[in-house]
Amino acid sequence: MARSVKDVPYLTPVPDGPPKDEFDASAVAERRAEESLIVDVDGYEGPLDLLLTLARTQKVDLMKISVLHLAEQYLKFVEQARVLRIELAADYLVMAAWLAFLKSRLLLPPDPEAEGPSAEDMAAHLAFQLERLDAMRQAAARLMGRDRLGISRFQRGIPETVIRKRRTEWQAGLIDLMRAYARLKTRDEFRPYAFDRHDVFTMEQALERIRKMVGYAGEWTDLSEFLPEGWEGQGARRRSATAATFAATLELAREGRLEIRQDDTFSPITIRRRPT
Amino acid sequence: MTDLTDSDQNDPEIGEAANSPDFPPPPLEQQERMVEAILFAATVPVTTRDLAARMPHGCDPAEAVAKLRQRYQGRGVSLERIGDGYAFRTAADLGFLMQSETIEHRRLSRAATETLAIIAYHQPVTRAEIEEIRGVAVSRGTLDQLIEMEWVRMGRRRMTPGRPATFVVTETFLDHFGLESARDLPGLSELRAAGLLEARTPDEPMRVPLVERDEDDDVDPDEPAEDLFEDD
Amino acid sequence: MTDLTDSDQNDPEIGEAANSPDFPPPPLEQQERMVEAILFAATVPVTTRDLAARMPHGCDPAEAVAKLRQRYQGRGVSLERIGDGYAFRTAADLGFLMQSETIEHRRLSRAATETLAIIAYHQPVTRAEIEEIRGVAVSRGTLDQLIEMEWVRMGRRRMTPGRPATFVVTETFLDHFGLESARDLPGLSELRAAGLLEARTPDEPMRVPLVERDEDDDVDPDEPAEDLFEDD
Repeated sequence: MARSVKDVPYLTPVPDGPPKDEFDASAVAERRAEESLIVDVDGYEGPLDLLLTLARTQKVDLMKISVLHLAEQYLKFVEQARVLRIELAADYLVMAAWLAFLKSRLLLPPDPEAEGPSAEDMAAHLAFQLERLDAMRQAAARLMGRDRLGISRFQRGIPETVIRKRRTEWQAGLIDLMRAYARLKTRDEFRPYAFDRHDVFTMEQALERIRKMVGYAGEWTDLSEFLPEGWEGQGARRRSATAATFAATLELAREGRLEIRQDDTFSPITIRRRPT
Repeated sequence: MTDLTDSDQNDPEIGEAANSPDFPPPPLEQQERMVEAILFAATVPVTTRDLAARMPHGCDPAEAVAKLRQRYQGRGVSLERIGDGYAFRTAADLGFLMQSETIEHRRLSRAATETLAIIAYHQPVTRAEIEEIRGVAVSRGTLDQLIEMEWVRMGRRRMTPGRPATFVVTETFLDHFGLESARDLPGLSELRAAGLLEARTPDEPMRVPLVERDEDDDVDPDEPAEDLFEDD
Repeated sequence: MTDLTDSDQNDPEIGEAANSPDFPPPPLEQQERMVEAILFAATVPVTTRDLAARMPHGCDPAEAVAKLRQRYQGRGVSLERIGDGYAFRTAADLGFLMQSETIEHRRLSRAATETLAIIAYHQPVTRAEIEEIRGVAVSRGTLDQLIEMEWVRMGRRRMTPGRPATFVVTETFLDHFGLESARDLPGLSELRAAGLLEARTPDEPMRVPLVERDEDDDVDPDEPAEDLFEDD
């Protein structure tokens, strides 16, 4: 099976790795050419893939594979590559070293003192790995051979649009409304100082005014005469001014600066400067 | 490892011989299945001609279509003739299933809540009045949103210069808030009793009203909204 | 439905009262039609939960699905179970009729198909385990591609040192390969019986050497998963 460079990512030259040596541009180009040669020539997907391919040449069940023989096959392959001056990727060489080690362990009588897994265990594990990889390859092939969607099974060609109605339910309770209004109203309650100046005549204002005017009130004078200009009409402004002025006169009476008189219930209130 | 071979291949009996004129056409029942599959997967209505071209030699798509149509009679989907072609369509009476509703819960923005509160408490109220009470300009979007939610609608125009539009709350609004009428909105004294009026933080900046309040005085004689709150 | 006159109006009996809990659910036969319509209209599998959400209150989609599945047995389209959902798909044996619908599939590389198979059969599986099985480092591009195709997604992190991310196959994968669940993967039980799916991490000297690429070393356990696929 011919495979392109792209299909064999592991053998593709690694452009992002740090260069092993400093090459000048031409040397790099040369090296790249060699590398692409490697990829085109072998196209194995890593050492395990190569081992699996070699194992197939033994034409036995993978479970009965001779790992020793396999190691020899692999080492021969690597040797050939060296003869052909093909630069193998590092992991092929690492594998070669490992297999050489395994081979020597397999050939030597077992050392009872040696720690760790026996050579047989290692060989068995390699056989297991090859079998597992082979099984996964077959599984992949079988998976790809299934009745795949868009190849042998199809979905509805004219799906009907499901109208996604996004209904927004606004969450606002009466309490939110009240709180909002209270917030505004609370702000409002501090506002009278600003706007009630139009309609509220304060006692302080009245006091200041009466203090200035009382000197002129030698005779009994109707309280209404003391209302400030523009406040004598009807309605709220008059009521406010009247109340403030009356309160101011009470204060001045307490200070002993004027006298207040009312002849009858609801009759006009009159004031005058307290005679000295 | 057991044998992993061709369990998943297409049935060669139907597939392979399909377009050879040397083989008799598949039975009508099979043709019906074929039409069914083709129409299901097709992205446009398919004519009987197209069907014939795709089906094995000697098939009678028209007959298969007729049978299939019958089969789907009264089902959840029906085989319909569309122009020259045929296509499956959801049964008309089940159209309501073709929409899925997702309900999204969202909170009203502060601006919207305040505006709504003002309209509820002061209705009918003009935009200028809302702005005066809130102390900030009311964006068109806020009112639009409330109108779109059907909580607010336009009331009568105010009989003052410029004849400004007024806003009032709707039945839907009353429904949502469980009120019989806007008069059932709690008054200021109740808000205070509920501790809602103490909420102001002392360092909250005071806002200067945009407009003079006086203009409110002479407005709507039949519904002085402020009455609701003359509690002190 | 025989009478299609008022085709654009929803049947008030079914439609209007649809989602009110006060009405009894429609008869099973109607429910079957509804499921049929909904599944026909959709391209992706619909779960019984989604069905229930779209159908009138009190319906039993699972039962309706079961009936419907029976009804479509052997037809040109079949009702397939895919993961938690259901979808209509054309019968696999009729694929040969569908040339015009066949989607041009990007050919997967051998690395990608093998990686996919390993993830499907060994899931949840870490990247290191995939590499151990394949004997080569898994390039980022391969996993990226499988994830982009929505055949593979990240699973939970393994509770082992380094908390490596695991990979699992998706419902889209099941749909694509016509599997009800990952348990239905072909040959799964045989592979398991042969011990080929066991997580066997051998001791260091036994392990066949795998030259790691620098980029794969020491993934920060706290790093967000996406970082695994970032290009260096």
